[in-house]
Amino acid sequence: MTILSYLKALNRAITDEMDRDPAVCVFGEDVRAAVTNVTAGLVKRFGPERVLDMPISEQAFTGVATGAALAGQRPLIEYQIPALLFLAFEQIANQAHKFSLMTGGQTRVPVTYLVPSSGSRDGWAGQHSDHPYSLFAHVGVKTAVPATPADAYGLLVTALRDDDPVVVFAPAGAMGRREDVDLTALAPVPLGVGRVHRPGSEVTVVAVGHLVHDALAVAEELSDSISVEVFDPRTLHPFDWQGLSDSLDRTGRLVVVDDSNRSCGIGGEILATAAEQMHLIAPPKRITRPDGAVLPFAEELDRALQPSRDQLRTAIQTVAKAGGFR
Amino acid sequence: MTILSYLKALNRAITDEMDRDPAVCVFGEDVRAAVTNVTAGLVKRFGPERVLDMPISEQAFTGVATGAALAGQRPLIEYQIPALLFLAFEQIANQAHKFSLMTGGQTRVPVTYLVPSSGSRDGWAGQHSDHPYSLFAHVGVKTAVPATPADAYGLLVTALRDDDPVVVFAPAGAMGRREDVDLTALAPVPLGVGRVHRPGSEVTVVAVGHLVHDALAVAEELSDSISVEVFDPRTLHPFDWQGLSDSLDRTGRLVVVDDSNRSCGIGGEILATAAEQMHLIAPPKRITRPDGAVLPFAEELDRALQPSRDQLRTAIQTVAKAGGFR
Amino acid sequence: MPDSAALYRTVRLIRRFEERAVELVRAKQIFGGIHPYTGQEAIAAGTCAALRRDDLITSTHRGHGHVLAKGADPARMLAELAGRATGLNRGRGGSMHAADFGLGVLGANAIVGAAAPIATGAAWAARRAGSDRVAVTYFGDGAVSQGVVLEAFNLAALWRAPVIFVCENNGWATTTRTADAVAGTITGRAEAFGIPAARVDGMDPEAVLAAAAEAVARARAGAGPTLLECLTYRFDAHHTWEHTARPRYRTPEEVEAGRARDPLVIQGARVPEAERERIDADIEDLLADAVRFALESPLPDPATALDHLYADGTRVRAGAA
Amino acid sequence: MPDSAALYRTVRLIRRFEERAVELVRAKQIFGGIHPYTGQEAIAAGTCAALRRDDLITSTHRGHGHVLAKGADPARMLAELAGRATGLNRGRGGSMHAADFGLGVLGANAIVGAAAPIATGAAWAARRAGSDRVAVTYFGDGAVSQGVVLEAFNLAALWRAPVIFVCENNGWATTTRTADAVAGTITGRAEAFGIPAARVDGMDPEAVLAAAAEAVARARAGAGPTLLECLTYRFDAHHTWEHTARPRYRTPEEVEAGRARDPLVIQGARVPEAERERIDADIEDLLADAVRFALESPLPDPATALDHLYADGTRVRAGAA
Ligand SMILES: Cc1ncc(C[n+]2csc(CCOP(=O)(O)OP(=O)(O)O)c2C)c(N)n1
Ligand SMILES: Cc1ncc(C[n+]2csc(CCOP(=O)(O)OP(=O)(O)O)c2C)c(N)n1
Ligand SMILES: [Mg+2]
Ligand SMILES: [Mg+2]
Repeated sequence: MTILSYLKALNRAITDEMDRDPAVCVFGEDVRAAVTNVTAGLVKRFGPERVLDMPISEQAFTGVATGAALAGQRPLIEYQIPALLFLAFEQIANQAHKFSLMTGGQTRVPVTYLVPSSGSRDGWAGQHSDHPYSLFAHVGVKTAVPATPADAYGLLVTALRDDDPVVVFAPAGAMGRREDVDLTALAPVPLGVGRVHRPGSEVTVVAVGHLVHDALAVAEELSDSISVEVFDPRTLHPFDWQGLSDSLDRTGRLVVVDDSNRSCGIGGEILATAAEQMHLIAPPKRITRPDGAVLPFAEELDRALQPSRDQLRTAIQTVAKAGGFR
Repeated sequence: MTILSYLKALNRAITDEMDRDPAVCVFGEDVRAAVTNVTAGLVKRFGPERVLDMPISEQAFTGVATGAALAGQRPLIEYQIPALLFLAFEQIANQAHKFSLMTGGQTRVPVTYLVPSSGSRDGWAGQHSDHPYSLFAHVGVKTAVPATPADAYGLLVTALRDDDPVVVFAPAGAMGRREDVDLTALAPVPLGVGRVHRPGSEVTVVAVGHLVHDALAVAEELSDSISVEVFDPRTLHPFDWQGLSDSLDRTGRLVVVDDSNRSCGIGGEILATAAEQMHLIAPPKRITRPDGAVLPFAEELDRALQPSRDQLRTAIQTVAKAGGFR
Repeated sequence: MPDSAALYRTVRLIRRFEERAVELVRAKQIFGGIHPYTGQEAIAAGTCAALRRDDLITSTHRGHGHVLAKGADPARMLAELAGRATGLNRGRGGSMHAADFGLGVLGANAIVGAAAPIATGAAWAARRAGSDRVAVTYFGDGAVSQGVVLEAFNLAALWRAPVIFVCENNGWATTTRTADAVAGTITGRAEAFGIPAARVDGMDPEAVLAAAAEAVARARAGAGPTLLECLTYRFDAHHTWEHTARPRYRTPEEVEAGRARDPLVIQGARVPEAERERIDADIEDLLADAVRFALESPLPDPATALDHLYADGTRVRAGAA
Repeated sequence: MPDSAALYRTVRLIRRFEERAVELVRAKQIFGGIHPYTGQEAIAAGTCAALRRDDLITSTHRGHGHVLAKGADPARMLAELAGRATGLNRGRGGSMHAADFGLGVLGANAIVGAAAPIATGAAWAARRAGSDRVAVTYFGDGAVSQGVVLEAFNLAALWRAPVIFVCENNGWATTTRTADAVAGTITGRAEAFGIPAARVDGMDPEAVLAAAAEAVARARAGAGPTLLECLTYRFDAHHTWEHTARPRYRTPEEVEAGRARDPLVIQGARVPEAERERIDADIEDLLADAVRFALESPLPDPATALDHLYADGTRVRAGAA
């Protein structure tokens, strides 16, 4: 067994896929110097023709990746900041995502969009701290938010092999995770298949990305009083609705913890779908950022707007003892 | 009383506000020739310094509006196509929306973004047919989707007077509506206040934009068997949660019809919030576009992916007779 | 030596295709409407004549001419406009998204300027794959103010990508005059990035072909991108909605003057009359068949509306469940 | 006639402010880190010396110099960096969003290039309001490949907006060399839109002031925008994370050569020693007070985290309810 960090897992996934498939190439700002460390060693190993530093032109280089994909390449784009996806939003949501259907299935756009350190990072403030994964689930771009090093490896490999555009968010809050793994056993993780990190019988907590670890900690804390199942969807679109439904069949109670803005976030989607179609014996709850949140700079303000363990604990306790629907 | 069309209501709102407030100005493509008709007559009346034809540079002219607003103007931008918002997404979601908080309240950004004929229009196909209002509710930009001529007038006036950025979607499916109104009684409609178009006691149907009219038609059809209340939130952010809660206190049953993509759409948000906090005696349902929908060109395919009256009727009937939560 | 008759044939095909398509719009056989290419045919004909079958193009909202000139079957193209299951895109794309990947047509695009980086990326990838294929990306005068196009100029220039930027300057972007939207010149915008640029008579198919052939040769030789600004005029409406809405922005005099030089006439004069008549007759037959094929083709089945949403077949939740 | 001592004072203030700020980053008194402006002070000092108090500026991620040069209180600025309730932005903005609307500082901006159209719009609006105020928008060499900046050039040129585009070319965008990212020249990009552009010695505050004064006069007179490419060098890290991460992209020799011409030395040589010493001492006092003020100021109350989300006070739902 080897200690694998989340960051190294991302790096390893890209390295392995570039080794395996010469069509995989990397685009991004400062990817040769590897300022995020995700692309460390790649230019040395694979050369500058496969690892391209991009001018600050997110819209165009996202479109370039689409064009390269249409012509047989499998580009991975690294974005240094979540908000850079906003600049490229038309090229992702309205171009790359739509080619397959609009052409009647004539083509495919295998591009992976990777955002290392998504969400809030210390001191980056309002314009760099969004966690916009729910936007991609809404427009229908395949969206993965791995929580652990092994899942980061497995989901990124899958994204690179997938024939459609896939966005992978690697939350800042997860980038420092380390895990003891058997490197030879690292394997692709399919999209649309969640993971029960911890079985339980009374409340299902669905946690997204780095919040899986908070959910596990709170579940552990509460283990004397409440049996909490922690479900990590791993991908937000496609979503493992069957896995969630199975979990709720066991517990009938639901809490979601999600680092995106409240209205129209994946947290709401999970509550809605559960309320519509699944076994729920009490009103569900979600912990999210506030509606339309803009993260203020100061540490205490920034923290105040992100889901906390305290909030999660209270929600679990409330849901565990709630009566049926009114 | 006078017959007022939805289109004319938008035009009148802008004209009235430009008359009233010299800071209101209009930016957009082909707004002088008024190809959408929304800006008809404005350049003649107010001159080219207040009605500016823009080069095809959505990102920059959206930023220009922000800058103009910071310096005291109150620009309205017309976008010819919903997807143009994707091009300007960074400038709206990450710039205009964030100035107030990031500067600690030093400034305000009174800009109105108007999308006439949002959603599907005959023959415009995949890249022109999105209805992305839920994205704006998610990021927290104030979002209005008027259903009727009087509300179109009232909400657009309010948007123009509001000190924050506001997006107004005027659905293609509502643009042809006409209404008999007393022109002197036209008035601003506040954001965050919904409207009960039709009282009922058994099922609350929340309908967004043009779908309000479908909901009213279906409610009427079903009136012999089910008493349906039709609730139009009018603005998606802020949302009239109190109004919805009041309606559910009466009915306890909820159906939402929403022309946006399913996952993380406003339809899901409404179900989630109701399930979390409101009086529900049976599982709610929503009618939406499919997950990640791309509207195909052919008429029958395009229609197949939008909410239909048949779907709504079935949903109301199912919810009306559904038992409690499982 | 250009094959004058072949160029004439392409111009004639596009012209008559557009005229038939406009009729079908009027007859409500084409859902919505189209952006007619009439008047600009020399550009598509001339540039595509400089390309090989395996070269790539991206097109625009006003894209029929490009797709036809690259060799697409007019019958399947018309079936696409008519929203039929037999269309190029199986009825999923329509006028603004017609594509034929077998012929290197990477699709028309409904967002002004959006295809410029896509073509640049395809060109870059073609070279990476070791081929000497080139890509042509078409756009209008309106697109040169779109940031992504200028960004693409920079990337193409830096990488010496084998891409040819073909700007069809027809004097107008919808109702906005080029001069009111474009500070400086169009060629100057490319030159600022070190991209050689030329103004070309976009009404003369042979002039366009000559300029395109040079640009293509440069690109194939690894010498990088070129911009061609083709001066032209749109003979018809921006979009067929104008036929009923009739916005006023061009005077009748202007339109008349703009139509004075007609690529069909210019190229027609270079072809012996007998041959021209044969071509014309041939095209009438071809289009009659195309219209028949399109209108007799089946409509797509609504149950298949979500087909191809994902290339790998991923199925999603419906809108009602 | 430039006031050499005043320019020196500004350069010195920025230099020492940045050095103190870097110390506070190391001491973890500044959350996260900063993008030090060290080495580029002549540009902020020279351009702002050409402006009136009521003129407008937009700044960048590397923005401390601009905000200080425009007249912001160093104490409130430092309090902002330290995330205090007394900061310019009440601790909501931090290093990358420092703003002072009372002084026409429309904010630093964390998105490369995003402020160019904002400044253009503000300039347009100022003229619409009948004033002769001008706007200066700063950006780096990396930003000239950002489409929105080029789009803004076009709008500013078309409207003859009173805006001055100040490009600080420090040779690098993070780890990417200007030459590897910019095809053609930076001045050529502006000139392509008909915008007069000049290369300026960005290490010499008086050279910058002279060029800026001319551009400002043009703008005030209604003659439109100008671009100034100021050649400079970043003495310190792209961002303070480099102090620990130490990515290798500039050789020590390059850095040494880049630091050889120092605006502080250049401008210092123009000021009599006694006066310089007085200024230096003055600034030390000022900054000592500023640091004290910042560190003694209260932290913002977490209960106010959503304050100012909407200018009109709209309250939203919390994240847990
Ligand atoms: C980015 C974008 N903005 C606006 C539109 C709406 N629109 C469609 S065509 C057009 C004018 C395009 O002008 P030009 O590029 O000159 O091409 P032409 O129509 O003259 O062929 C506009 C504004 C669009 N489709 N995409
Ligand atoms: C649009 C955008 N892309 C990428 C980044 C990340 N980033 C921050 S600064 C920077 C380099 C900027 O270079 P330059 O414009 O030359 O300014 P400098 O840092 O040299 O002052 C990058 C890539 C960003 N903030 N915004
Ligand atoms: Mg044109
Ligand atoms: Mg730089």
